[in-house]
Amino acid sequence: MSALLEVNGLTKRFGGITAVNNCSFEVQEGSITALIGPNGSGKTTAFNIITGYLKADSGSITFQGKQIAEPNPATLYRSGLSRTFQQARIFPEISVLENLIVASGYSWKGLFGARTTKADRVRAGEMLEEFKLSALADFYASELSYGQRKLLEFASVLMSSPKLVLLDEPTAGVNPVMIETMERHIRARHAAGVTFLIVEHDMQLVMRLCDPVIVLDHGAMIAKGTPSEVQSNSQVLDAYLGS
Amino acid sequence: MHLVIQALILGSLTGGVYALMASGQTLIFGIMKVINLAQGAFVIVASYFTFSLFQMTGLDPFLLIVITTPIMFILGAATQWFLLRPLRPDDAAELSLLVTFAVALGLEGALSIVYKTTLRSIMPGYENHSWTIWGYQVNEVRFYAFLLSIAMLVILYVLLQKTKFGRSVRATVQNPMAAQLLGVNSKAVSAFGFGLGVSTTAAAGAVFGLITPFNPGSHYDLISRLLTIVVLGGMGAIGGSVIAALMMGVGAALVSALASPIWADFTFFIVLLLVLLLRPRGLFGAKVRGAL
Amino acid sequence: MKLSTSKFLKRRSTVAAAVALTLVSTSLISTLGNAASAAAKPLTIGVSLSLTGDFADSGTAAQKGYKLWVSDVNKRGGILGRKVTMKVVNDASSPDQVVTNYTNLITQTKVDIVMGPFSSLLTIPASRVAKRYGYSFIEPAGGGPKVFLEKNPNLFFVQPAATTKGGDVFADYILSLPAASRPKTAAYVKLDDPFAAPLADNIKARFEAAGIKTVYDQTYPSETADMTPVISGVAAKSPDVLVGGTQTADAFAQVKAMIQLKFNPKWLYLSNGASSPLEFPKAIGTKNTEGVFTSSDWYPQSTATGTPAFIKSYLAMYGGNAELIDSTSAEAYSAGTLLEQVAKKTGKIDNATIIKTLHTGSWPTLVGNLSWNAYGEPQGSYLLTQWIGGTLKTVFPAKIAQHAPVAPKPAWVG
Amino acid sequence: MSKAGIIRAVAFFGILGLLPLGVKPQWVINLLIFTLMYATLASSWNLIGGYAGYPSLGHAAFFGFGAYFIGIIFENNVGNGYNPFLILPLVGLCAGLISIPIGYIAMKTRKDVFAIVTITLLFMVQTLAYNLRAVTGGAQGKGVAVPPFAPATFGRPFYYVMLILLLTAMGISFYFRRSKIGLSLAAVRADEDKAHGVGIQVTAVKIIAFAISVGIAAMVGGVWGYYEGFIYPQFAVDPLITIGMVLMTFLGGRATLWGPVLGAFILVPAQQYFSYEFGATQFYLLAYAAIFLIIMLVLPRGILPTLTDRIRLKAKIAAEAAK
Repeated sequence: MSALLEVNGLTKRFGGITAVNNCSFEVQEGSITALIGPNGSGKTTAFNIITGYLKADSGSITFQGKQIAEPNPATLYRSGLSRTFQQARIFPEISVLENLIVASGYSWKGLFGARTTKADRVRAGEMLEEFKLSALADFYASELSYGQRKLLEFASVLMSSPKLVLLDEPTAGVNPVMIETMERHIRARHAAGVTFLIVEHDMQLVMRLCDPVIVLDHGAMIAKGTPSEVQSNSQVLDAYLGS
Repeated sequence: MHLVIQALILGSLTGGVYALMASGQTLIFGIMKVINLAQGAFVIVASYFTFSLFQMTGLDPFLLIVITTPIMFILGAATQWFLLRPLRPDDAAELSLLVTFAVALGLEGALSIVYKTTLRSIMPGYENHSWTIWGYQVNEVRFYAFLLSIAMLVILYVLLQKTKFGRSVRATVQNPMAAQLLGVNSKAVSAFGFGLGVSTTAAAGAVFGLITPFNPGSHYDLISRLLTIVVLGGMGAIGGSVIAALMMGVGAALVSALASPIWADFTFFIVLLLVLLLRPRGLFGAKVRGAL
Repeated sequence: MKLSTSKFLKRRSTVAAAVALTLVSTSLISTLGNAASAAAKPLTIGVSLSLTGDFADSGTAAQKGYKLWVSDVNKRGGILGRKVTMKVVNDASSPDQVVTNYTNLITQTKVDIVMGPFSSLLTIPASRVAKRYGYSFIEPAGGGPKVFLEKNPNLFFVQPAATTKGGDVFADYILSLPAASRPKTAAYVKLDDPFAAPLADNIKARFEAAGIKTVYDQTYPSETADMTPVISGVAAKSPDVLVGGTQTADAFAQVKAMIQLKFNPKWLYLSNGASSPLEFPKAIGTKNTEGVFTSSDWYPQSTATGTPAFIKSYLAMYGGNAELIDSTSAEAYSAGTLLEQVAKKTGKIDNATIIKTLHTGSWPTLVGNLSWNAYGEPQGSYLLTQWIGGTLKTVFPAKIAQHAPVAPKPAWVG
Repeated sequence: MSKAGIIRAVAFFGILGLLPLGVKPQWVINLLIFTLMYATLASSWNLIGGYAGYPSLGHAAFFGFGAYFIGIIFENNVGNGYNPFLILPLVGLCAGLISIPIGYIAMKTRKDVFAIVTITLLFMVQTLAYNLRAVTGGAQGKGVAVPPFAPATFGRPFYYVMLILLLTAMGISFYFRRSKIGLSLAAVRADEDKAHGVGIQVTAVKIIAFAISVGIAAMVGGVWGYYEGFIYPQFAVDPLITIGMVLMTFLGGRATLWGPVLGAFILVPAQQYFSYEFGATQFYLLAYAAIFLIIMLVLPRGILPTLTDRIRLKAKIAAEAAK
């Protein structure tokens, strides 16, 4: 296994607060890596930097062996790095089907072409099938439940056939059944060769699903290892319980 | 050199007047994310109130601010409650632009029915007095306005930083949903905040009526300036808008006196565009925690 | 408020009366089947005025003048025995609406005659519509150079001269002074609009030719609310004479700035705004008006034919006092009297006759004896007036002056 | 295109196309010219303001650009008759090209700031129109060559050109809806950050929408300048023109094909008629403001979306009842 994503010495300050502090870690190809840490430990900030939403003050990011000079969300997405958001960001005023098509990373030629081509509908239809959302295809996304929105967002970022998917709390705020569903979909896609980097607060899920687990505190990595290693790490316990 | 210094004095004093108007505008934007296109019209309404009250009572226009401030507060709060509150939250930002523009038109229409379009001035007798200091002219009314705008800023600062209301406002600004969960009545806060923002026009209107002849249509010129000040200062940053207002006043005065008045506003617009290009948040629109 | 409502009602009732009268007369005609009845058909005149929007002030003043004339002419038995009715529509100071209004007046309402709009900026688009349909276009407002460059033979401007020549009489006066007591230096502060700036430029050309040095010359845009920076620039040059090419609010703002900056030129001429007997003292205080020069075509003390009668019937209709009558009302009234005179002279009232007839001879009106060149530019001149003792007085030309010019200008009262 | 849609479009443009042949009075044609003008402006505004959700308040700057373009070239009877119409595509192209850098800068800001930046642009262009006297004639204004059309059918050429421009604007609007440009714009309108995150060419589609939108506005401005005959800076670059297109789009329904047209066909005749018949009272402004407020409060999304929502809701209820 080689590193699909390498983060080196990443630092980001907001005013006086250092959100990410000289942080380095890597995500091995084919892994489901978890990124955990207490609230405010810099996980989401790290996500935002990796996916080009924020500019780091210093540090470098390498994806698929190439250093990303000017991180830009759209270019990264097209080159195989997808992400979801904590709050399940979907496009409420277009249909569920179109939510998938719009995320298919179409070319310039495609941009001027039909809103939904037959090929689009087939591909998006398959994805909906996989996520059991076919019945909702023509609903406005705004008509979906929160859990369904999370599924839809996950499904949509797979439309570009990504190598690496960053999931920001995929199961936050959804019911236990939906957590299982989500887990099943992650596993299925993992089996199909997708690498995952997951920020998650549900420790049971992390323990079941992920290896390795990276722990951040105050914007820096404090531990890395298998779930059980991390669980027994005293520094991690301190971070969660103390200070 | 004399001319440059005189222009600096004139510009800062004028800037002070605009700062007074813009502080309320900024407050409203800070609290509700509403760009209030009616702020200029409210200033003119206050000018007319002051004008009429002065005609009736003969009291000093600056004293009348005590009477007009609550009136403007009620007008503002009512506008928010009846016209802005019912808007759907997802497109409230866009719609409020149009609603406040309609309010501006309505106020203009109402004023032109009551007062006609004749230009008026508030003339207590000292409106054009100036002190001569080392050969420089300092206009009294503008100087008072300058002091008034500083006082207003201090009051706003205290209100926002030191009172319970202020904490609710700041909570609402930062996270409306969370504030609501914590028991802040964000609807009331919004109405109160809008009223507060509009109530600053009472003082601004009195000053405006003293320094410039006005009619119901005068708000168009005001609003374009207020908007640029608020944007330049950083939307929602009251301190920033004061500095922006001073920049505009001084810049316009210098360009007018030394170069040509036809390019005065243009220069300011260029500055605005450059600032937005380099710093889309405006000069002071950094990650400010409160409205100040 | 009260005033405007009652005025509104009054207007409604006149319209209602006119409508009723039209109905009665047409039904009479149709029942009698009288062929000669064409003469009894009312003469309808269409006018679009800016009753709302930026130009609403002069628009409403013009409306008063037009309405007064209609009432007066009907008292005199109408034009050639035809009762005169006037359709006044609002263009809300919009150029689109003014085109619509004149198109509607001519092709929908089918009025017999149209007269000009207020403001001046709407004159050219309106005059083009009138010309297209062969209508005469007597207009009391648009007197800028571009109006006459339109080369529209149907157009007649009802003021003594092109607006931009309004200041020539001030130049005449200054240059009539003995060389020793003439100003040596001059400043020009001009509003950027089609009339004010060229007017000041005309004065400047005359002054420079006579050796009066230009020490300051700037144009300011119409949204300039604060004139103090500009006036501080003027004051720094301390010119003997200040020529303000002004419109309305800016004239007041200039004066306020001069008072605040304690700058008092020996001669102060303001082209417009200062000529308003009502607004100028209200805006700057009566005491501060003393000694300000301006030019006028009509004012209550004017000696032009018909002025006393005009004032009398104006006061009977609108109340108030003579000092408060806007010259715009007199200009609009004069436009109407021209029609009367054409009808009287030729016995006909149609557009071709109006155009042909007005191109010859001289026509007495409230704003002086008018005659026009081929494209409607009047060939007379304005009067120089000055604020003396709280009212406007003619001070030049000397032969019709009511008072000698007061110079140097007294100090500001503050 | 659905069958009903085709019928609607053919009927609408068919009737409007044949109308001048039957209806002679010039006042009707004149009224329709202004109505078509605003329908086109609103439709073009909708491309950026509706589909992309970027409320431009600066469109009148480009409208004025078009008016001056025509005014300057055809000042002294250079070319006559139909020539000004023939160079309209050039006017649109120039405006579109100029708008690319402007749009790039302006759309770096948030949507509410964008509104202010664009209105600033409008005032800057107005200032330029006043001050570049050698080119624009400044405050003196600029006369355009008198169109040599017969008085009895004077408005007809203008009418047809406006109709063609409306057809163009609506055609592009329809194309947007049916292409991925419209889909991308819908995503940008809803959540621009997220749109970036799913690989949409956000900047490009925004600029395309802006450039086409203002290009059409400029062409309309050109026709307006020729029709009006005389151009002053404050009328050609007038915030009220922008407000007009925004209001009509909001009334009919943003981000819909027919909404802006519907808005214009309601508001323009109403405005011109009321101004002509009742405008002599000062209540005009108050009434205008009241209509404005009622639209915003009662139909915040505009007439068409409110109607389609109702229909959709009914269908849904019916479907559920059927279950």
